[in-house]
Amino acid sequence: MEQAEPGVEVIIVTGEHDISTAPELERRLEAALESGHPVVIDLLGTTFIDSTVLRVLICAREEAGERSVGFRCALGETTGHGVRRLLDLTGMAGRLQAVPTRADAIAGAVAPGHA
Amino acid sequence: MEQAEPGVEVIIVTGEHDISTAPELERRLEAALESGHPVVIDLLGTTFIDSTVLRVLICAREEAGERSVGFRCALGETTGHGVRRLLDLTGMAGRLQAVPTRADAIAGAVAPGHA
Amino acid sequence: MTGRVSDRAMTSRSSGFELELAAETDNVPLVRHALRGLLEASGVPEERISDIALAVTEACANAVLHAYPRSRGQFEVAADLTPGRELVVRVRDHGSGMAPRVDSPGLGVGLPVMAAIADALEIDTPDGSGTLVRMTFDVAGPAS
Amino acid sequence: MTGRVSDRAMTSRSSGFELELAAETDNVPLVRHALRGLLEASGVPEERISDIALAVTEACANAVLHAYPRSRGQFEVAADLTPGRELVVRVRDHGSGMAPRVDSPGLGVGLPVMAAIADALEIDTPDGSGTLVRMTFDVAGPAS
Ligand SMILES: Nc1ncnc2c1ncn2[C@@H]1O[C@H](COP(=O)(O)OP(=O)(O)O)[C@@H](O)[C@H]1O
Ligand SMILES: Nc1ncnc2c1ncn2[C@@H]1O[C@H](COP(=O)(O)OP(=O)(O)O)[C@@H](O)[C@H]1O
Repeated sequence: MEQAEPGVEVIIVTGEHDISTAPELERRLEAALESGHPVVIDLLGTTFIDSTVLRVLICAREEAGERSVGFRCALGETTGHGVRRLLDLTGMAGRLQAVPTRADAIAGAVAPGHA
Repeated sequence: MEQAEPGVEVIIVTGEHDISTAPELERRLEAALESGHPVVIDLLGTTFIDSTVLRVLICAREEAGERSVGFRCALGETTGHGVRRLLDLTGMAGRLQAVPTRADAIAGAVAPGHA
Repeated sequence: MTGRVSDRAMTSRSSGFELELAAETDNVPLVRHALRGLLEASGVPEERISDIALAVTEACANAVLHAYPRSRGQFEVAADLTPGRELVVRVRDHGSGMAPRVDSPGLGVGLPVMAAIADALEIDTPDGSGTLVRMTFDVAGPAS
Repeated sequence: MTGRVSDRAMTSRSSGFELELAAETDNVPLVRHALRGLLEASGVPEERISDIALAVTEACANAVLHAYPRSRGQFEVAADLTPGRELVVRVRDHGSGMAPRVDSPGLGVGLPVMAAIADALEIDTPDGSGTLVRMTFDVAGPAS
């Protein structure tokens, strides 16, 4: 997980994540949401998530909505099958405001009226 | 389900309840909560509930808390094993503000500071 | 809450029953009553009957609530009480197959309640469609 | 996130493995990696591996999250890949037994995800304590 964009909190989640790393991701997302900046979660290099990680993502999305903070996830062809599968099974891709590239995600998160 | 106490909404739930009757119970409870009066759910003659009914009871309890409306359930020896069992399995008896008689429930629901 | 006799076919056997029902909430208590009849006639203790009724009710509620989100359908319940005092209940629908829902209208305790009460719970998708929930209950032993 | 080598004993067999692990979150990815190794070595398609990894991760997460609410404990995972290309994974804990929780810290989709991915899911309480989750996966067929 890293961050690299002024005025936007971009959290890049790479590799596998599950119950063992979900708490760390949750702290990162909480800190990002508290900054007040729009938040982007880049899942383009994520290979696997379990339901505890999905829960963290959904909560972040809801929290962003409540705070009227811009929020997007980037989810594309490079995102692992293990991520897609869980989102498809649970019908959650839509609820995560997913767009296919990091640039789209940043543009969507900073655009006014898209909080 | 019936009601019979001035200034308190007493909802007496008798017999078996499940997904087929939960919506009716939910409507009764919503109407009772909207009256603004303290609400008592009498489960002394309830022989069976499933998790959809438990959900309705838990939601009513939470709604009462949010509205600062007095709330109690009466749950005693005459309550069926089928009710107890679900409450015990889910550890929910405590969350329902359960007391052993209808009189206790009414007294608890109307007492100030017990909303 | 009207009876739907035309929606169901009931076949009694010496130690069990089979029901075929419309996936509607009003049919859930019918299953429970058939089950209760079977177990009472076989002398199963009341508390164990009530536990089993809870597990089976939860399985039927799932078939009604989750299996057919966009259509009407049927579900089947078969109960077999073996001479060895083992009860096997199968609840079968021909719906979507197990579909996890983050926003389930339910309390989310149905499957764990079934697993906690049944001595064994099996879930699969026979012939590639819908869901079969199979629960085995020891009805000779204590209510656990 | 430190490795806990001393907490586990690993026994490789030609077509499977057995792990005995402390019920701690850091051990969940270890199970997934062992499983992935087994399935990759056997030529199972990547997408099917990833599905199976999800179902097994959910079962392990439950053992870690729910089985021992008030104590520490162990869980065991056994995987067997038969020549007929059927994978059986057993996740066993010695905890509370299936305990429904209205206020689970989880998303509540673990059991349905397991049931949706596995060709069969069985849950029981062998020897009267803890939980055994047994999942059967057809690894020859499509990722379903
Ligand atoms: N027969 C079924 N068909 C499709 N999905 C099901 C079925 N039974 C259960 N499910 C799925 O499994 C989830 C968990 O079921 P359960 O533990 O009974 O909780 P609840 O029904 O209260 O949500 C349901 O929310 C649903 O997504
Ligand atoms: N190994 C276990 N031991 C005790 N209880 C369990 C176990 N696995 C699952 N449960 C119970 O079953 C419930 C449903 O599990 P699951 O569908 O995985 O959802 P979640 O774990 O997200 O709550 C859990 O909340 C818990 O109450």
